[in-house]
Amino acid sequence: MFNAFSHLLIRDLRLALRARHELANPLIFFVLVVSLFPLAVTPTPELLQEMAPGVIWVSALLAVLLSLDRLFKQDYDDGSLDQLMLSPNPLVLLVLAKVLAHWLLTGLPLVLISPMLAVFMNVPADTIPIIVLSLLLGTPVLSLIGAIGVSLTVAVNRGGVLLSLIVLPLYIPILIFGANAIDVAADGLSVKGQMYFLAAVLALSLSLAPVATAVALRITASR
Amino acid sequence: MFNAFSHLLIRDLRLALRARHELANPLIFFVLVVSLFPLAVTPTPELLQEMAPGVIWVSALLAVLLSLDRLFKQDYDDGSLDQLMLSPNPLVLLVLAKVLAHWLLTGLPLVLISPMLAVFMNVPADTIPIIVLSLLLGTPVLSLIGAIGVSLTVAVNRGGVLLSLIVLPLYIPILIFGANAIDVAADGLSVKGQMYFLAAVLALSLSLAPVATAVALRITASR
Amino acid sequence: MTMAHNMMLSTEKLVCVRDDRLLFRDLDIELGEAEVLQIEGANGSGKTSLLRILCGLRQADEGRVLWQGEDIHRSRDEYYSAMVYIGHLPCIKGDLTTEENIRSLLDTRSRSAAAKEIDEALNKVGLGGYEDVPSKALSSGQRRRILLAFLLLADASLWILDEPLTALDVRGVALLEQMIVDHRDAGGSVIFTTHHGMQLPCEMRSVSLGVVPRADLDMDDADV
Amino acid sequence: MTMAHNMMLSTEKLVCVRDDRLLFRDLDIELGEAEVLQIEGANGSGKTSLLRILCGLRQADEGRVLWQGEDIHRSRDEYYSAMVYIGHLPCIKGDLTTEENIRSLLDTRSRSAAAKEIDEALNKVGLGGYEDVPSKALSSGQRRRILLAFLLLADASLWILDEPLTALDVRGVALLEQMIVDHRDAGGSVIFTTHHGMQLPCEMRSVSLGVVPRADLDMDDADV
Amino acid sequence: MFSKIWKWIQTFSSPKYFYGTAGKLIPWFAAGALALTVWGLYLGLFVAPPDYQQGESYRIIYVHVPAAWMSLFIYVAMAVSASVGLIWQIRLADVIASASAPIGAAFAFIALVTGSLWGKPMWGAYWVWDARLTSELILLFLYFGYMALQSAIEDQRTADKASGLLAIVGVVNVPIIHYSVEWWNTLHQGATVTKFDKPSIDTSMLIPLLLMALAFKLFYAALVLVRARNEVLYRDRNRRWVRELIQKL
Ligand code: HEM
Ligand SMILES: Nc1ncnc2c1ncn2[C@@H]1O[C@H](COP(=O)(O)OP(=O)(O)OP(=O)(O)O)[C@@H](O)[C@H]1O
Ligand SMILES: Nc1ncnc2c1ncn2[C@@H]1O[C@H](COP(=O)(O)OP(=O)(O)OP(=O)(O)O)[C@@H](O)[C@H]1O
Ligand SMILES: [Mg+2]
Ligand SMILES: [Mg+2]
Repeated sequence: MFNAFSHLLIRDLRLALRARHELANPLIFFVLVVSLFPLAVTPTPELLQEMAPGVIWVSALLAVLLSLDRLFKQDYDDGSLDQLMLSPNPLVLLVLAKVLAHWLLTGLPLVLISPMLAVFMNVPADTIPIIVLSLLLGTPVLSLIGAIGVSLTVAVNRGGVLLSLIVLPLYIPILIFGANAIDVAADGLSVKGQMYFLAAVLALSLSLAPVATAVALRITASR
Repeated sequence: MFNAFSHLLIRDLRLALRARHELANPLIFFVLVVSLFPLAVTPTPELLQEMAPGVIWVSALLAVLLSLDRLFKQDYDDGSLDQLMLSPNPLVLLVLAKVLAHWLLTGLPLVLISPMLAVFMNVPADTIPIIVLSLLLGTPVLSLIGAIGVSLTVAVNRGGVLLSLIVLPLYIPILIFGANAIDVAADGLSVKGQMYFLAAVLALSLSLAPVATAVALRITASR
Repeated sequence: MTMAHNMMLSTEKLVCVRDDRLLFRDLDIELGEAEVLQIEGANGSGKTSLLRILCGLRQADEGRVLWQGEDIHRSRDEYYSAMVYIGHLPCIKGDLTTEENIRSLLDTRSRSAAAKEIDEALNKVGLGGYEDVPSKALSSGQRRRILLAFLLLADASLWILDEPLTALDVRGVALLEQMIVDHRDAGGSVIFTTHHGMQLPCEMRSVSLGVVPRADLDMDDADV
Repeated sequence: MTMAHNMMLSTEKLVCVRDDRLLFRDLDIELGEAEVLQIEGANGSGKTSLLRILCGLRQADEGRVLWQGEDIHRSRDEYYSAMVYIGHLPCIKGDLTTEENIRSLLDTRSRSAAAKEIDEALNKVGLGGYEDVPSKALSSGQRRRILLAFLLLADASLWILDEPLTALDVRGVALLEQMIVDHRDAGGSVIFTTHHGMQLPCEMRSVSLGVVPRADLDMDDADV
Repeated sequence: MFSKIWKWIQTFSSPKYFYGTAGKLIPWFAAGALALTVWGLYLGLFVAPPDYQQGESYRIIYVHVPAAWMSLFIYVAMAVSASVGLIWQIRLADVIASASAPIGAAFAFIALVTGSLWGKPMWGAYWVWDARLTSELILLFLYFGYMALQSAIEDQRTADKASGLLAIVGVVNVPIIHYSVEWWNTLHQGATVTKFDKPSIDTSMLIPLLLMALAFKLFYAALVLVRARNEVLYRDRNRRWVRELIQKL
């Protein structure tokens, strides 16, 4: 059973490494979107700094959102998803493997590059660890919740924007707490509360979201 | 020949109307993204107002970007694009019809709803016409340049983020001038220069982009 | 129906309705060990829908599918360990090589295979030498042959095949026919659909799905 | 090669290389009026690639395709007015109805058809009564039949068909065979591929593509 | 006359001929680049006087400025050779274009890194949203787009043509981007007044700068030929001339 998990994880990582151009894409998208903002406003250091938490979090959220397709869409289109659902292994486990692969390929790189973007946005150096930590706790939740959304929309042609409609409202609590943590940290206050909240949401969605995703897959894949 | 243009335009509009959920999607995405920002920063009225041009323009740009797939992807996947390329009518004309349909379905709705969002973001009332005008001139360019990008990536599996990598840098001048016009107008200055620039870019891309798109389609669709 | 065989798959009063059209009603199928069953029917008669119901991928509008006497939704594990389904779709990742594709298909069935076994299977289906070619560089028929190799290695007692002859050339067709016969001789069973007559040198039953005309939409009995 | 007919499509020393494999070299095809040509070859021999080159959708690595003696890239308008290509892909929009699908396919050829004509064609291909059904609710064979109706209405003198029998049931196959014979009798020509023997009660030529083995890769003569 | 030139282009652009000729040229370019670098660095680091405002830190200029120039130059070169490839179907031109992209991207990256290292002492920040900085960043993204497209498309011929078209579209956009970014910054004299005016440079500083610029050009020439040779060899790996070449080894 653990084999089924690791084999699927490895397959997904390998597929991503094969399509190398695709590997870096969410990252580049993240960087690009963050740098659009200074171009669109008068980039005074204060304004940038005030916008930074919002811009970084919203961009991370959008980058994850856009990469969600990667989770199930192709498997659905080429019939591999049927094969996964006909597997004697528990579907929840397979879902978890796919979500983990997704986070390793999108969320984690965003976390790693965020310090550079923070410098771009004029964020004071001592706030940067908070940015990293909030993204580290938040991005897995984005993948987990996103998985539910994709599994519901995978059968819909061109469901891209439908997906964002379903998923974005669910992302809002994470966005608020994540961005707020950065904001508060920049003012020199404690961010324990925000971090506990993010950690709690992570634990909750880690236990519930894969089940919901598996159920959703069984429903939508019955074409 | 004009028939070929109008028939294709009507077909695309009809297809969009059939998939009604999809019709409203770029619009809803636009509204959602714009409203993420006040959630992610401490929304003092001044900060909102300062951020407004950037947020509105970046969100519009992302909404168009996400809907670009609609232009050729499905036609490519189901083989309709092959049939279009085997049409005795000039491909440039067909491209133009598809781009026009795309703009009517995504750009135009964004233009129409922008006043509401401006009010959300605390933009002074007399700046609102400038927002509308800048989007009216700018969004068609987004569709036209986007068409080149999609036609180059249409054959690439999961090319979504690749597309943004190609297209976003090309969007930057429009972003700068569009957002800048709003900013300047809010300061009570004249925005003639910005508007001329946007109009000039529109004229330029109207004449060049369809040709480039047609060439790109002939290149990439030869599977 | 010979009761000499052990019963493998059976259905009870299956009903399928799509888009207001009754495709079939009260369908009872029984399939024993070492039996081959062809589902016949014109275009649109519901063959694909039926096979997907038999797999448990689609919910029947009424009735049940039983594996060795038990509802497949209850005995999912045993059923899925014993069954392979190959549908219209390729199930092939263009970015993986032929061998990797087979391996990841086998993984879904928790089967692993030695490199030698895979080589043999590939040789058998005419893909020898293509082990390390990314599948996107294969023609449509070559891709279908990967699935045949998977079938050989999957070690399943029940095969459910939807239009397996698609894209296969004459030699491919002969190969598949032989595979089915061998599988049957080894005690396995097969359910398949095809529009292109297969010549199976073995006993074979068939079930026909009739087209219920569009106008004739009295679905009251099928209390959907 | 009978020179009695007017020459329609011909090729000059076509070469096609895919992924380092030479698929064919110096291929010369000639097709006159009222001729039917089958492209034969095993899976992966390059039939699809050849047909796409003949349409001008793919660039040949070398050589030219001529329509009535002129390079198709130069005489694109006349060529495309006279030719229809139907490939592996459905070209069907699930959200459009059967009739709308046919109309928009005809639009690409700048052809319009009266409702009566379309009805007739649909009846002929066995889709009578499905005019207003969205195509996503059709089975795979029914979708292919929409293309047959399009073919009937397209008013083209050259048909290029890649595996046209895919998903068609027995009656569908008979129908297509009849369509080809009728088209030929009316002076049209057809190029097609199929793995499932067609029984055409008319004269027919065929060209075979052989598989160039993977190892044998000397491409110098094909000076690509 | 014209046909003679055409003939010459065709011979030169045949992979085999190119492989040989380029092999002979590379050592000269490389040696020239090395010599000029040594000379330029010597003059720049030891002979030129320290800047009266910036002290010694300004010496990074000898890497920064030539790298920035090269990043622009290479983009234009790439677009030109891509259009040659697209219009006259000369495969070698496509090879040169795709061999240039990573080099150009590397120069853009170097310009960004050296610039921001320099920026820290100058402006107290690694990054400000200055017009020139911003357009260099966008240029880097244009390179990334080209490279991503090139590697995303499987079929070599299609990849060449598609990314070539992108390079051409990009080069049409480079001036537009450049001027819009410039105008954007001058329209708004924000708080980041970056004194980035052309420093009226002393000849003793100018000469090493020009030497370094020339050295970078030669370095690019050598590197692009090396990369193009590899690429040609790889693409023709099944051709007789390559196999004969391998057999000789
Ligand atoms: C990340 C930061 C930087 C970037 C991306 C950058 C980019 C560039 C570019 C693209 C050019 C070539 C412009 C042209 O020829 O049109 C250039 C030239 C130059 N840069 Fe930078 N730069 C950066 C930081 C700096 C800093 C901190 C200084 C020192 C104050 C500096 C001094 C110069 C000088 C003196 C030139 C030559 C000016 C000329 O050719 O007119 N740069 N830089
Ligand atoms: N996208 C591709 N990239 C690279 N090579 C390809 C691609 N598609 C096909 N090929 C190669 O080209 C060869 C010919 O493919 P093609 O699809 O033309 O064959 P075919 O004769 O139509 O086969 P089939 O009967 O299976 O449809 C195959 O051997 C395959 O290896
Ligand atoms: N997605 C769908 N939504 C609604 N109805 C559908 C859908 N797919 C198929 N149908 C309807 O169900 C019927 C049966 O379809 P199915 O695909 O099971 O037929 P089939 O026997 O496999 O036909 P074929 O031989 O053409 O493959 C068809 O008549 C079609 O009208
Ligand atoms: Mg079917
Ligand atoms: Mg084929």
